[in-house]
Amino acid sequence: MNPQEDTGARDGGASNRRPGRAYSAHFHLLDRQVVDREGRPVCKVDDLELAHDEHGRPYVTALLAGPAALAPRLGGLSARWLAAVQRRMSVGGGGGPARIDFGRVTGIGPVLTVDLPEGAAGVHALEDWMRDEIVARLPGAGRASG
Amino acid sequence: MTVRGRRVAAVAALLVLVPAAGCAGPSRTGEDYRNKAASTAGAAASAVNTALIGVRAAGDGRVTGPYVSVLLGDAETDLLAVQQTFESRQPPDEASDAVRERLGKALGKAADALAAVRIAARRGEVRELPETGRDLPAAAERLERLEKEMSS
Amino acid sequence: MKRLLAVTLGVLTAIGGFVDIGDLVASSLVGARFGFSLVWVLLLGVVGICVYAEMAGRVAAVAGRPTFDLVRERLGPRAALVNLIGSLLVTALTLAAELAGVALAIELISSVTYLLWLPAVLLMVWLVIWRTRFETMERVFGLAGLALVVFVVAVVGLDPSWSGMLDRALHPEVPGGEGVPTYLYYGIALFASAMTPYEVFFFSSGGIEERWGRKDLAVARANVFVGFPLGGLLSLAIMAAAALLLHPAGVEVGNLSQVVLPVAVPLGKAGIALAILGMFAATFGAALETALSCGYTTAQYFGWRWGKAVAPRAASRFHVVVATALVAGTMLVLTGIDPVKVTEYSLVFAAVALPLTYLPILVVANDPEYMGRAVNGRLANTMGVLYLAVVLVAATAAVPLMIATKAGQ
Amino acid sequence: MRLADLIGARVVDPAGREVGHVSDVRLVEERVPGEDAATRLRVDGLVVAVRRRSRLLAYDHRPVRAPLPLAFLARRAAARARWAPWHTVAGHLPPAAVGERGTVRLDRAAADLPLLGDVHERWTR
Repeated sequence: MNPQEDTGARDGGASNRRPGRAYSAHFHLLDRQVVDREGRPVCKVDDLELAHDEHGRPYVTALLAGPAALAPRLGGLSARWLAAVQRRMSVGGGGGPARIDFGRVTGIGPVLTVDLPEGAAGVHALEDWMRDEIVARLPGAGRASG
Repeated sequence: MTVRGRRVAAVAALLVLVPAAGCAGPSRTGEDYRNKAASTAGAAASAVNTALIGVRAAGDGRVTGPYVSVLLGDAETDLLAVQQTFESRQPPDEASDAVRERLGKALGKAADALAAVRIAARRGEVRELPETGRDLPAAAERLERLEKEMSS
Repeated sequence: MKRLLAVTLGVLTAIGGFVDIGDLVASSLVGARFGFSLVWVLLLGVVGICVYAEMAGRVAAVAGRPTFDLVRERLGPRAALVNLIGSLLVTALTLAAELAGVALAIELISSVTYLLWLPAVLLMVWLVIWRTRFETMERVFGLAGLALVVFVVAVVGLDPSWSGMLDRALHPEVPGGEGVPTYLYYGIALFASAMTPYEVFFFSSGGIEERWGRKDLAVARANVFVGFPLGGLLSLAIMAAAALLLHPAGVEVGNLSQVVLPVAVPLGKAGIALAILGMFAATFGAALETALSCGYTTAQYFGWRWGKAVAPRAASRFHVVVATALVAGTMLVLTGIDPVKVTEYSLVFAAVALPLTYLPILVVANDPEYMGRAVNGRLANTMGVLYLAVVLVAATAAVPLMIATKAGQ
Repeated sequence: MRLADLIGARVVDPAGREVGHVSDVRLVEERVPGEDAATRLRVDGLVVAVRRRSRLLAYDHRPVRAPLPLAFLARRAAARARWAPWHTVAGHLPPAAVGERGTVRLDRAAADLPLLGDVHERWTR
């Protein structure tokens, strides 16, 4: 993936989140691509987890990803169907959505940049399962064809 | 179900139903049967003319063996398919019987001519194809005449 | 020299991708059946794909975002999911037709039935995706696809009256014995063959694979305004050759072997060999693009890692989706369904799915928050909105016309 | 609680009448009490719209100017939308089941909320 031109992953760790900057949930946050420090895709912002502060005002505590997070936002039949499939298909990890603490988000721009601890890139059990069960077994899986 | 959900289901149903609408429907009146006969003659003429162009090019040494045998094989398959569909159609009245009889004969002759050139091509007798396919021009004209007559 | 290579790279992609089995069959079929009276639709489609691809390429270069990534962002997960399923169906259907096209091309050389070649074709396509470099893939199949220029030579070879051709193209009228609905149905099929969504998925994702940035805007534009019109010229040549030879003879095109006939007659064996090589390369290149597009759209919807620049281990889900699409496409063709009919259906459904991906790109290309100063200019917007109308009309009319004409009988 | 509970939720006024639905949520970065550098995103308020509409043109957080016909659509669709700062929200209930819509209760009538159009100019995003 190519690194971003302007904010976000461009300046690596330094966060571009300043007090006072405002965002639209639909435009700037939900369904945006989440990338790690090197600009590699991690997941999409399927939903955000909120908690209440001392004045009762909600603030964002975590970024949620995966079918369990996406299901409620599909609405209607497809929501219940996807949630049901996800519960039965969830490989380990107890069926809840994958969660990334919002404190790790260092950049909100064309993409959301997160500062993930090394090796935690496998946010989804599905990616790991497919890598170990199918792809890794094929010859040449380790080398990028470019 | 939300409004959007119902709309999505409707589109999905439409996508499934559509191919089914494409199969051959029954012909009710004599006139409808004549139209079907005309389009059958047209499709058959198209297959014979394809073979005719291929055979003439073979005579001038312009085509490779494998290519012309596939061309003639495809043309024959198309003709047999059209012939089979037409003959399986029930003629609604006596007048249609005459139509079926004349077109049936023309289709039969065309099928024989096409089979002859396809067999020769598959044996590699490419240069002799114009000779083997000498009945093709007549078969093509007969079908085109029938097509014009039945669609008027 | 490096600059020139960068330009030919994209240009060759456009040719290899532009003249796929859908274009080959649709152009030849329409030329044989309607002569020159649908040439205007082909030109409409070529200008349309230029407008659409230029916007998508600019968005990829400036905002660094491939097409389907933005489709979910702009339409929301629900509408984008419907769009994803629709696009996947259409692209998988096209992939099946492309695989059949490759096998049919080999059949023309070997006269062994195409069904036997399919497993080998499936393996070849997968191996190329799994191992060869992105640039090599484009150059080999784009360059070989250029062999289709033999159709232009064939048109000259049939020494037509150029003024007559021009006159019939400029004054289109429905030939006798053809209903207007059938004429319009094939018009939409031809338009869809020129403006197929998967090309833009591939083109914008390819831009990201090749790491286009703002400085590559010129390269992106060169690819669009040289590659796609050249692809359009080839389609036009295929149509003209069929109109000159097959239309007068009353031949209706239903097989790939008939598409080659107008080259065989004037140019003989050498012409046939070049035409078959060109068709093989164009359909093989298109099979690669459609298979990769299935992977790109799904990965970009769910936010997975994707692309050939990444080791397969690190993009497992992307590669599993591509492999599944390939196997599904092959299975569909192995059922013995007529590949030409599959092509026609894929074109009609592509026309229906087109607005769902065109509209988000038009909106994003106008949004300063994504594009900064590189937003649509006045011309780009005028053409963009004009084609929004054309695309919506084609999408709404496609299925009713298909039912009315029983898929063009 | 999740953002999905707010997005699309039914909005009712103190008398219980439905006045629209939540079309967008606006969040603002604020300093975390007790830490100097860290910031967190707090919900600043909700955009309450009347007609169900797609978010394609994204006119909830800024005016949309081009391309012309779509900009016209955007202006018309956003005409009667209102801005409900969080302090005007009396309470909110999550959806009863997955995929259903939540409910947000305002502490005043919808007419007392400022129009979205006026608020756009103030947001200097």
